[in-house]
Amino acid sequence: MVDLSVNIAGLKLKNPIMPASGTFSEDLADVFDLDKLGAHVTKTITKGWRDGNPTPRVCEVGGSMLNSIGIPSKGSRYFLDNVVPFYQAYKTPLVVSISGNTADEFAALCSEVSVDGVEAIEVNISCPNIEEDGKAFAIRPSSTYEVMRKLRKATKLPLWAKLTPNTGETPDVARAAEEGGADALVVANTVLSMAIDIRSRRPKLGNLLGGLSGPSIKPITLRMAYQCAKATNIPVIGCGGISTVEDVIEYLMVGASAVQVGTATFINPTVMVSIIDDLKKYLTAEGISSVRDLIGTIIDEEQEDRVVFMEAAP
Amino acid sequence: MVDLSVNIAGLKLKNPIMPASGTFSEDLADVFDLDKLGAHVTKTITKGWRDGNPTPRVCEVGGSMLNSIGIPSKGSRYFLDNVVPFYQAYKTPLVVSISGNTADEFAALCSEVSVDGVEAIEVNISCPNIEEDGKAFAIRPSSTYEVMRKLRKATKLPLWAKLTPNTGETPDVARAAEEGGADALVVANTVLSMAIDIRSRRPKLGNLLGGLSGPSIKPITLRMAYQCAKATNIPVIGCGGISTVEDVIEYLMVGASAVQVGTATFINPTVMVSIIDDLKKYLTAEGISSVRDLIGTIIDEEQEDRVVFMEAAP
Amino acid sequence: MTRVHVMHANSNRDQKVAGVSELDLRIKSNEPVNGEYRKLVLDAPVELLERCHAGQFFHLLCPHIGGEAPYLRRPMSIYGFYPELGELHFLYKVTGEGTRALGFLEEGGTLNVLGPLGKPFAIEANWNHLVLLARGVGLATLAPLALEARRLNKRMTVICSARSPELLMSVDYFKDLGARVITVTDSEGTSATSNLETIIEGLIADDGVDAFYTCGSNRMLKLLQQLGRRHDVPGQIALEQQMACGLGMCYCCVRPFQKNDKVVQLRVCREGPVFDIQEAMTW
Amino acid sequence: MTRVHVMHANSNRDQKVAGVSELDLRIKSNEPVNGEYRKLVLDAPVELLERCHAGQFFHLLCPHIGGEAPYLRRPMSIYGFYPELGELHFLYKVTGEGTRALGFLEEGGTLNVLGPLGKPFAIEANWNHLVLLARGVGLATLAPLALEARRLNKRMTVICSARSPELLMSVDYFKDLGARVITVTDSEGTSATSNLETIIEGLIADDGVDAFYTCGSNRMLKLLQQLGRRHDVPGQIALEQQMACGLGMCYCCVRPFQKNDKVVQLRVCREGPVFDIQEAMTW
Ligand SMILES: Cc1cc2nc3c(=O)[nH]c(=O)nc-3n(C[C@H](O)[C@H](O)[C@H](O)COP(=O)(O)OP(=O)(O)OC[C@H]3O[C@@H](n4cnc5c(N)ncnc54)[C@H](O)[C@@H]3O)c2cc1C
Ligand SMILES: Cc1cc2nc3c(=O)[nH]c(=O)nc-3n(C[C@H](O)[C@H](O)[C@H](O)COP(=O)(O)OP(=O)(O)OC[C@H]3O[C@@H](n4cnc5c(N)ncnc54)[C@H](O)[C@@H]3O)c2cc1C
Ligand SMILES: Cc1cc2nc3c(=O)[nH]c(=O)nc-3n(C[C@H](O)[C@H](O)[C@H](O)COP(=O)(O)O)c2cc1C
Ligand SMILES: Cc1cc2nc3c(=O)[nH]c(=O)nc-3n(C[C@H](O)[C@H](O)[C@H](O)COP(=O)(O)O)c2cc1C
Ligand code: FES
Ligand code: FES
Repeated sequence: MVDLSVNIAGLKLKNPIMPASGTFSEDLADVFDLDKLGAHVTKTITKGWRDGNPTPRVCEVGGSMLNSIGIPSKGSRYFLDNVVPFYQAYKTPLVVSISGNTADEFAALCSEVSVDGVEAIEVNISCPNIEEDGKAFAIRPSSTYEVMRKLRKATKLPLWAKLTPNTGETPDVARAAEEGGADALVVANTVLSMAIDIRSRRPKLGNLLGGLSGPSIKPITLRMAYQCAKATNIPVIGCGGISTVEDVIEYLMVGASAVQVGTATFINPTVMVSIIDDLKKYLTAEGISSVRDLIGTIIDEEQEDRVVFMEAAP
Repeated sequence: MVDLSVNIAGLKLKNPIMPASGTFSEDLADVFDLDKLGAHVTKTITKGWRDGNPTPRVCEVGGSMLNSIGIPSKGSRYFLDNVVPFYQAYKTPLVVSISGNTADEFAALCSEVSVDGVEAIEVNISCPNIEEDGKAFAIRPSSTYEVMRKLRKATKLPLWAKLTPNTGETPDVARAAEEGGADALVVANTVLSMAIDIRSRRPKLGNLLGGLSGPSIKPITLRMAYQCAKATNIPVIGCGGISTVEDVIEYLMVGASAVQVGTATFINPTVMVSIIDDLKKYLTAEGISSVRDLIGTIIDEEQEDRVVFMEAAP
Repeated sequence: MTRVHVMHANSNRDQKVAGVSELDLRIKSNEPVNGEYRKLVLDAPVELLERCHAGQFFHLLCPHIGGEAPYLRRPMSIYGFYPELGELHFLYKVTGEGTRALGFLEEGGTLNVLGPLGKPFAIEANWNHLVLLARGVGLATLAPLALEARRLNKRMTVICSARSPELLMSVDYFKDLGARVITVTDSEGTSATSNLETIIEGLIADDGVDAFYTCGSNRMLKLLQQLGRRHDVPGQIALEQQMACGLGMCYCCVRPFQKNDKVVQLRVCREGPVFDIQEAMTW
Repeated sequence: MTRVHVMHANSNRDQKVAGVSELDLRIKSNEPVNGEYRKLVLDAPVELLERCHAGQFFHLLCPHIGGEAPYLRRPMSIYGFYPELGELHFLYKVTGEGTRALGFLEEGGTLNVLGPLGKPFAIEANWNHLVLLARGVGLATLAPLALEARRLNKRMTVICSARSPELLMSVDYFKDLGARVITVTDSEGTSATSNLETIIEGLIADDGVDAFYTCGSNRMLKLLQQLGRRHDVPGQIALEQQMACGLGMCYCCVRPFQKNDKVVQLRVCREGPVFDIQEAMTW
């Protein structure tokens, strides 16, 4: 029997496959047994009620999608009373994704959701910081460090920092998150994008701009996962464009310890279950006894140095 | 007859379709009459000889490609003696793309290529600045401003600044380029990316990392073109993932005054000619007399404000 | 009041037996119905068909063929489900990339479907005369409701609206189920709201009407809301919204509803696609 | 020395008549040759075929079928060009996404081709005995050279190498062109470099050899470089490298070459695919 378990900053997962925030909910229990997953990751919540963005909230773009769901949220109270109990029926660890408009609000929510039944907190620092210039915390190393310091003080639970691809400074941001107290990095969120309908001359999303997810972003987020694994000593959880076991293996080889599957679940709601099966088959066929033996096994000695100074393609 | 001509900072182009740097050369004259194009844009050159990156220099990734050509260059002397004269046989304006490792070297080359027969200089500020921390000039507003100031002093020709998508600060960088003296913005270069071969466990590119181009990046660079058109008063030249006339129309509607076609020419070497024909047909069918009447016609009043504070997808 | 057939696929959250299936079904036929619509018939397991209810939908993974490459799934109402025949039917209009791709499907091939999804129509035990008001592809959604009503021995009046008489569909289908069918068309000038109002006021006066059912159209929604309030007739509407997951996870398919003086955003895929007619908001 | 057939498609830069065509050609046949190789025959205009030369290649836009979605074009040597028949032939090995997609092409369909591209083989007027050394799909590249040599009335010896006798291809093709054919295989233990060296040394001793032609293999390149230097026999090699544009624009297809004591990077698509055997560098 091959061993699929991985360890993310002290939290043992029975396998490295989990859903990406916002592409998973209790509703998926209608389709398969959620205890098959390595972890459960909730949609990002905020402290109070939020409506989310105007519709249309999604559109297709050449084999991938844009979304501008916003973060509709019923607030932390509803969440603690209804969502956390739902997941307590499962053995799989629950990871709660949270966000806030200011570092203090963010930290307050972080401590509020540090309750029994929650095993780790994913902090979505890819959201705009309205105290500064509206740029997401994770765009700059300085704001990343500051928000992580406050979040670190607010909880004893493992903190997973979710980074954004909308930055030119990925390794610096990753290091800032580590120094600020992150126990793991989730790499990454969606890429800021746009599409318009040339007939109506209107943006295809009600919110004008949205986030690109799906196969198109895999080369970008894979590169980030690689950079983050090199830049820090904390586990990296790869996320972006994963839809097959081959994609997962790529992320593991570049240094991710686990992965999140997002948009692919919309296309094929049982894809995470198939990936877990396929991963077992792959390891068996390759004669590898533990999935951990794949992590960071990329052969890159010759080229590694070059990357240190490479932040933009030529 | 519909009017396809556009004006880019004083330079009149007979149509808004031109090649993207590095995806075009004299060799394409074997396939069609290069005088059909709105402008000729050369591969980026550097002052001295450069070998470029190790092979493999390209790979496919789900309907798009990665490249790490590097900037192989025969140097400015060869360029002035051989390449410029080749294009003088054409009536189409010649735009020379240049780059440098330091702002001073960059500026020196800028003045060296400001010769008869060159109508504009595209400055590829998406390349690493080795004096600072190796990050591309166009990642930060400050380094963008500084290099543009030096370049501005080095030439009287129109300066087109080519931006990178590998930044979280597109509108700020665009403004910095404008303030530094750019006459137009080319938006944008490739997105830093990676792919690995899971069988060999090696990166698919000899250089480990490379730039993503082709359809996958269109939603990203279209968003940037929109942001740049809103943020500045200089013309924007859209670039990224264009392969059909619909793509061109999207870029024009969000505010670009012209576009560059890159990777699509590799798939279909006559694509720019077809796009010019299709653009004529589209305008005729829509009863629009000039292509200029498409520029910036996106209907976005309701949503425009929101974007000011939106730098990362949630 | 006892409600029948409101067995929401998700009603029992603890059950380990999944309520929603993802399956490759064999294509039995895929024929044009008239210029704009096609009927798709799939071979489906009885076990799946027995979980289907009128008003629910499937989320279809449209194939990559004929140069089309739709990415997201496409929601499609159940047009008919026949456990006896092992058949699942859809009626669709070719509008864009996804439905064009459906159009290329050939007998013997397969289609991946996800469902049944969403909340079905409800028919209260004490409702006896049902009025169904449908236009265009809305018929697809109301057809299985008529079948259900017939099984429950309800009286039905179906008002079919179309641009022109040639485009009227399913009239015989409804007649065969014992419904009274009234047809109205734009080309004959009979489909205007004022005329519909007259017709329905007549039905209420003659017969009494216990419930209205409709789908999609803003104009009809407004009319039925007014008539419903005026005569205290309840009703249900099936609504559409763009969908990504179809399961309730992504919150892209929300629409605003009026609930106790508050406007709330509900998911068409989960809280719908069938909603109370008075709670739905015109647009 | 006069060179024939070195009419590089790009030799005349000023010409407004394009030297490279992009065309949709009709597929005449696409049949397996043996387990690993297929032959693709396209209907091509005479005008195009008359511009083809041995050693050149086409850049093929492989279709999106059978679940394959190759993005870049794929370079493929001209295996045969027959202006008399209006036919263009390719011999390909199914290795990955692009060639798998080619495998799905059916008679009557079309394939978009770009070409002819690259620098062809040259046969100097005073070369009389040519030795062609080919293995596997390398035959595809050398086959039209043999045809050319035959037209020029040259003597030829073709050494065909393969893993096993069943996988030897085109032996009859070369024999029909009047070539002496020597076959060597791994399974018979005759394909080792040492044996090849003995065979070629024999040819030189018996007959004299005026030029070597080969493709792709590092081992053969080394051997022919040594023999060439030892006996002052010139030679040419067709090389492969991954390509994006195929036209010379992107510089992705470079390889290192030894030119006057300097190592230079040359584009396989433009300065090649045929190079001087002594300038090519082993890898
Ligand atoms: C619950 C439900 C049931 C439906 N039942 C039927 C039916 O029985 N028969 C039928 O013909 N149509 C039905 N529709 C509409 C059908 O889903 C759309 O016509 C179809 O998705 C269009 O896809 P396309 O790729 O052909 O068009 P495109 O316009 O290219 O689609 C682009 C995107 O918009 C979405 N979209 C476009 N129109 C609609 C729409 N009206 N509703 C929701 N999403 C849309 C598509 O799903 C896709 O994501 C239903 C919609 C919903 C929500
Ligand atoms: C000038 C030239 C002539 C050729 N002639 C022939 C021929 O006549 N018959 C034949 O079977 N093959 C020939 N090849 C090799 C052929 O191009 C590759 O086998 C083919 O591109 C593989 O594509 P794929 O998608 O099937 O494989 P994949 O391995 O999936 O291809 C992935 C990528 O690598 C590239 N690639 C893979 N192998 C090669 C290779 N050997 N050379 C160049 N690029 C490669 C592909 O083009 C593609 O971009 C030639 C190559 C060159 C450069
Ligand atoms: C509809 C949708 C909603 C999302 N909502 C959230 C969210 O609430 N919080 C968050 O951190 N990421 C959110 N994401 C981003 C995903 O978690 C993930 O980072 C991204 O989609 C990339 O992965 P993918 O390519 O596998 O989808 C959302 C993505 C989608 C498509
Ligand atoms: C092979 C290749 C080489 C490139 N070389 C350069 C270059 O030298 N200078 C530059 O500014 N951009 C270069 N680019 C980027 C393109 O000019 C363009 O910005 C990018 O490819 C996005 O456009 P596309 O999606 O249409 O290809 C190159 C792109 C490719 C694919
Ligand atoms: S479509 Fe995802 S919640 Fe309704
Ligand atoms: S393939 Fe582009 S230069 Fe050779």
